[in-house]
Amino acid sequence: MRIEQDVLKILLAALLLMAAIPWTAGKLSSDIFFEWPFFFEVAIGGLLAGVMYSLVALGFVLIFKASGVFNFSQGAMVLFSALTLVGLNELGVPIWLAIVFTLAIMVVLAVVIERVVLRPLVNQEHIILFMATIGITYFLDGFGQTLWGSEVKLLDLGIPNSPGLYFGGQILINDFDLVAALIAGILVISLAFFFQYTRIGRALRAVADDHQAALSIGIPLKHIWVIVWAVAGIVALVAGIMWGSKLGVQFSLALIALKALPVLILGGFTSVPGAIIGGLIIGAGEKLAEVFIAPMIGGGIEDWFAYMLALAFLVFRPQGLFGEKIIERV
Amino acid sequence: MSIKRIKTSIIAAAVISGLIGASAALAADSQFVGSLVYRTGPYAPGGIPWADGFADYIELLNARDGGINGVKLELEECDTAYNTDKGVECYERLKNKGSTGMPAVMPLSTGITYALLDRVVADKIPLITSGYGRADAADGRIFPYVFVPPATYWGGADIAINYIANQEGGYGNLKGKKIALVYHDSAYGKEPIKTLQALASQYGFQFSEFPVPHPGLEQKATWLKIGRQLRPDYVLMWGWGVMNATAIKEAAAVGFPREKFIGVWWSGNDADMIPAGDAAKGYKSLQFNGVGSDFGVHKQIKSELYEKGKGSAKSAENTGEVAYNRGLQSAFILTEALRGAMAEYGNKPMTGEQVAWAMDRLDISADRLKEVGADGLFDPIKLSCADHLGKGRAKVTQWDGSKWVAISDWIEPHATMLRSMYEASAAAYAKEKGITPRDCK
Amino acid sequence: MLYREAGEFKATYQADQAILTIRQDRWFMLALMVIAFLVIPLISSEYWLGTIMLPFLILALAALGLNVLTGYAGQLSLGTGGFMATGAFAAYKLATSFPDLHIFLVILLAGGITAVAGLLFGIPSLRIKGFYLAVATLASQFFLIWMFNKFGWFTNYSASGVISAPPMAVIGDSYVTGPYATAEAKYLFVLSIVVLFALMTKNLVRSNIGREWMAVRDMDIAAEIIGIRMLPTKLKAFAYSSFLCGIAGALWAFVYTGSVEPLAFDVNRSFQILFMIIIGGLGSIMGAFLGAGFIVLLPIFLNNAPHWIGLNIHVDLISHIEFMVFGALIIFFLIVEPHGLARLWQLLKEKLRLWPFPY
Amino acid sequence: MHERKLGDVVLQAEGISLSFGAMRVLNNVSFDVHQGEIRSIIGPNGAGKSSMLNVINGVYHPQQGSITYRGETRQQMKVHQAAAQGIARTFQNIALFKGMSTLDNIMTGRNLKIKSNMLQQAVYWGKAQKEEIEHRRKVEEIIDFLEIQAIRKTPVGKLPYGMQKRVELGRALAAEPDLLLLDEPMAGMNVEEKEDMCRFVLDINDEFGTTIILIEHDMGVVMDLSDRVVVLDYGNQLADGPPDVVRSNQAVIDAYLGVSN
Repeated sequence: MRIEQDVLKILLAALLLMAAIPWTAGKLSSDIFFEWPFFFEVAIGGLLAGVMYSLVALGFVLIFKASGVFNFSQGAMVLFSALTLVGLNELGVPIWLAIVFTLAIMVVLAVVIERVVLRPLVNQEHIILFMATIGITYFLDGFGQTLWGSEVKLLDLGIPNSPGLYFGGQILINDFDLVAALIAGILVISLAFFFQYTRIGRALRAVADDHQAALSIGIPLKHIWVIVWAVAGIVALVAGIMWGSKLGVQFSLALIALKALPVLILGGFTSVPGAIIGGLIIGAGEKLAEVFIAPMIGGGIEDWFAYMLALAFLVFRPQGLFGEKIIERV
Repeated sequence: MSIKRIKTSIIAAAVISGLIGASAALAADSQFVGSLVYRTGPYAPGGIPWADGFADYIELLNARDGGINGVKLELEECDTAYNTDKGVECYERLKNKGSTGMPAVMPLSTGITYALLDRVVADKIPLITSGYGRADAADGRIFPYVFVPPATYWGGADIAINYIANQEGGYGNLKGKKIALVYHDSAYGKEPIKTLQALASQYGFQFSEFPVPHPGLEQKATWLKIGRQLRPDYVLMWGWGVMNATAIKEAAAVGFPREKFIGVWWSGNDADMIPAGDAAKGYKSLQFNGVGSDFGVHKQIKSELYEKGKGSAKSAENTGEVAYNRGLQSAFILTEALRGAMAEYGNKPMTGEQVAWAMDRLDISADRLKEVGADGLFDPIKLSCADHLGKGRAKVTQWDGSKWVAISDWIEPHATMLRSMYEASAAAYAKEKGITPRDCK
Repeated sequence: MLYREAGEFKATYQADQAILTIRQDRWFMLALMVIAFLVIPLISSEYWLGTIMLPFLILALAALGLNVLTGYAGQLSLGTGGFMATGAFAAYKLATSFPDLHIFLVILLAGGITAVAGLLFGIPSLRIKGFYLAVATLASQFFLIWMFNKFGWFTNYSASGVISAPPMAVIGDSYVTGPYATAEAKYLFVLSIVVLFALMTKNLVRSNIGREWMAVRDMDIAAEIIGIRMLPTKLKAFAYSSFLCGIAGALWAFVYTGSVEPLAFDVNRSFQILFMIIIGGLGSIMGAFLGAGFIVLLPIFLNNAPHWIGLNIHVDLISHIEFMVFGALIIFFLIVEPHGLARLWQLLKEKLRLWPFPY
Repeated sequence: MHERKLGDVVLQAEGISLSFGAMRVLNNVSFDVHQGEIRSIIGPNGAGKSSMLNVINGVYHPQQGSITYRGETRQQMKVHQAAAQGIARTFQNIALFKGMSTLDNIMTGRNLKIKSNMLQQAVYWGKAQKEEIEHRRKVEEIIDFLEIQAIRKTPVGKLPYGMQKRVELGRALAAEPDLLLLDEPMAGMNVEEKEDMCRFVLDINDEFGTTIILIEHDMGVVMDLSDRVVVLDYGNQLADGPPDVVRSNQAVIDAYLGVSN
């Protein structure tokens, strides 16, 4: 990946501001408690949370990159996969087998979505496909709950949730967050390998770059769509497992899509690394803001701050940090 | 789209409207009971047991006594999914059903409660909000159709501080203590703030607020501030849905002792503790009803309903959940009001207005509670025209890893202070809405 | 045979530029108005007027507003809920600060205040486009809701942050807000406002400003080259759109529910309105109404339907089925006609025009 | 080839150089355009012809050089400035407003001449309506002129290519421009369509006295219509002069035949 110069400049400026603003705030206001170890503790906590956002954003990126569809149903897919996994597990299927079954179900789901929804709508405008994925969202929400019920379910993978002190006992990091970040990291790296070194992965990239070209070298679009939706389904399952063991498997899981959107615009809709770096920036940014800026204006700013942060980046890079440049010609 | 298809749909519409007329004629001399529930949607885990408890109590009366005084109860649920739009629709759909309409509405949601405030006055249907809604509706002079027994948020906040004072060896020892409030950043979550501020200035503890944006999936920053920076002596929580479990987990993640973490009743559902797992052990919560299923009423429900396969919940084991007991309590309050109304107006289905009359005089005594097998499960309630709340007491309970255990007796809030706060707030509302307080002499 | 334009000739450009050029359309519209203003209030139950027609009309107005911005001017927005909240809170502040202000003025001014907010949040649209803009407008959505929630001034320092409408009358004691307003009065009041602004919007979109908006939507560079300035044109769309959304929000808070908390206008509301205009038809006045009908009425219908046909299904299952059928129907309609119900309606009319001789 | 007396210089491009990053698109191009002239720019694909038009109406901003239009010299034009000063254009790849009808597309071309404000338009009574009818009359003249009465209310997205080109010309004419930039108005047309289009171009020039800058690949058309021709090749100006002079220029012949020099 080649990073453009101005992207680097923006990133550097952002990093600098992220440290400078809390520091100044601490100097200016007595409400705000600033110490470097605490700052790093918040920043690291934010980065780890950001990885969890990336996990959801990644699903969006995969589908948008290969088919230009803004998949509103990614959140519903996260919920559906987690519900299926826990539901199967409750029926007595051992967890590893339940994961295998759920993977298979997500692939079947991808095939069905391609046949029933996407194929009849091929070549329609983006907003129409977007709306169709909203239809999928409603359907999956209803379907998943019909099958598995609306009660909250515990998903315990045995990951410890205990505070650990690092760097001479100065900085507290939660073990669960570390493990989650590790798993997300592994997923991202394997996806990167998938795109770089497998035939299908290269084909997917070809489609993303140029639909016509991809068709001309003999890759049927419908296969591509099935594959990306299946991969996005698998990513959804991983996100569902991680978020599900954090929050419990319940309807609210579908709401995490809203946390992924600022990540998506910041990183760019079409970039896998963008989703990761976007997640890190949003995660760290919103936590730092909540801790070091919010006390001055009343708190609870995390949500809109993430969007404002993304918006600020867009003013400099309208296509997101790593998104493809939109070139307009006449 | 063909003409034929349109024709079919017109016929279908005609058939359906015919059926509506038919079904409306069915209900004869039974008492209609409408129940707004949320068995679906993001908050369903807490809504399902409530709905089950409510339904079970109504069905218990039908199965055991043939209804109330021979008037059979006809229950109809409407699913709001905790969505205000749907809730209003449900209310309007149900309010005229049966021969006398809905006798009272329990919307189970702050949003729906607010949306119905004007409507219930026009429809003369009592709005009973047990442990939620507008605290100042305790002033029955200004809110003739709103009832808030057995407890309000303001009272809840006061009770929590009372409990903390008790733990610390008296109100005098609160001075200099740090107490934080983590709340759902909405109308509901903000309710206790004024009370806590008033108490803080009175007893000299340091009070800080931590809003969590809806829906509260992410609270890392909040808990780093609380657990690593402020390090308060106690944390109170006004949380909702998924926010509760997340808060408890994050509290564990920053090592804040769960024993010093006290939630309001809506942060004390069994469903909230499940996803938190081990982290929830030791966490405390206020409850305005008793916990567990070792009460007479539960035994009757089990024998009359579950053993005959008629129970509403998945299994009889679910009947002890706190949300279930809350549902029981709401049904109990409603049916007691119906009894009161029937004593005045005769044994037939009651209208909302008649039930409101009875609610103004509701008197659930300790003896009555013993009679129905709910001694210790519910607190006695006595309402009047001016007082729509009652004593407003609650208990403190603690999660032992698998169930709630009561760790205090009923705690009574500062009645005089709160009453003057209710009256001031209600008066402001009355001024804004141009309401003339009714005469309660 | 009944619906045709043959034999109708227009001698003036004025006649040709009328909103409804075909005589039967004019009759249809007249009939629709008679039904809406006279028949419905006479025959409908309170449930229909107060619970179905009111939210339908108010949300249709918001959809109309969003359709100006998204359907006509091509600027995708998810800030609708925030703007509705702005309208609601502005109306509340106006009504409580100036108790003598007439309700119509309160609502109009609330719309005006919202227009200013829309103008501010419209500025980034100059650089940001498409889905990026949509997600960026979420910033305004979350910010506005947070702001109304956070600062007591907006709610006159009420403990819960809930605002409730004082009783207000159009004339004399015909109240349209508060507990003593009848469903009929509320309905007629809202209907009049909605019809008025639908007509105004129709006028705008068939005038120069409407053509400028569509030009920006269809090809912004070409629009600029023929002399359309991007900033004012886009900002006018943002302002007018938020004006309508603000009015809808004020009506929602004052006339429909009476009391609201900011969360009534959360991001789900924004999505709901966006769904309406996509399903109804982007860039169509009719589409806003059809879409609002689909999104508001269909779930209610689906939820009631099992009951009507005598099926005794558990409420949670009904809700789940409602979700599934609703989702499936969205997909079905998109496949049948991707350009929305309004286009379907138009195709139907075209068929009818030729019927019964299709050639 | 027709001989005419030409008016004063209305547009003068001086030493225009334009590059995108490392890619040089225009290199020191200079030419002038006289009042009432049909001025052609020709050259192989990628010669920078469209870029030159984009510089004239302000879509591209050249790094060097200046443009003098109606006596005002600027380093670069601004898009709306160009439009306001009477420069209109058509596009190589049709840039119509696809969702609008023919009539609305052409009406949009008159946007700068409409004076009523938003409120008046919302009420659609009095001034706004009067104005609308007035402009409609003018637009109908253009529709008659271009012989597209039958497609008046058709959405332009549904029109065949040749018709779309005409509508686009109509939209440009609606602005009653002093200077009309036509970017390959006949590309992809059959012979009859080209003849029609040539007739329109000549009529516009004759009847309205509009100055025209034309980009065209069909040499026959160029030689017939133009008063003077500029030849570009890879951004460089190869020749400038009347058609027959340009035709015999060795550099031009080489460029077109692909001889490297």
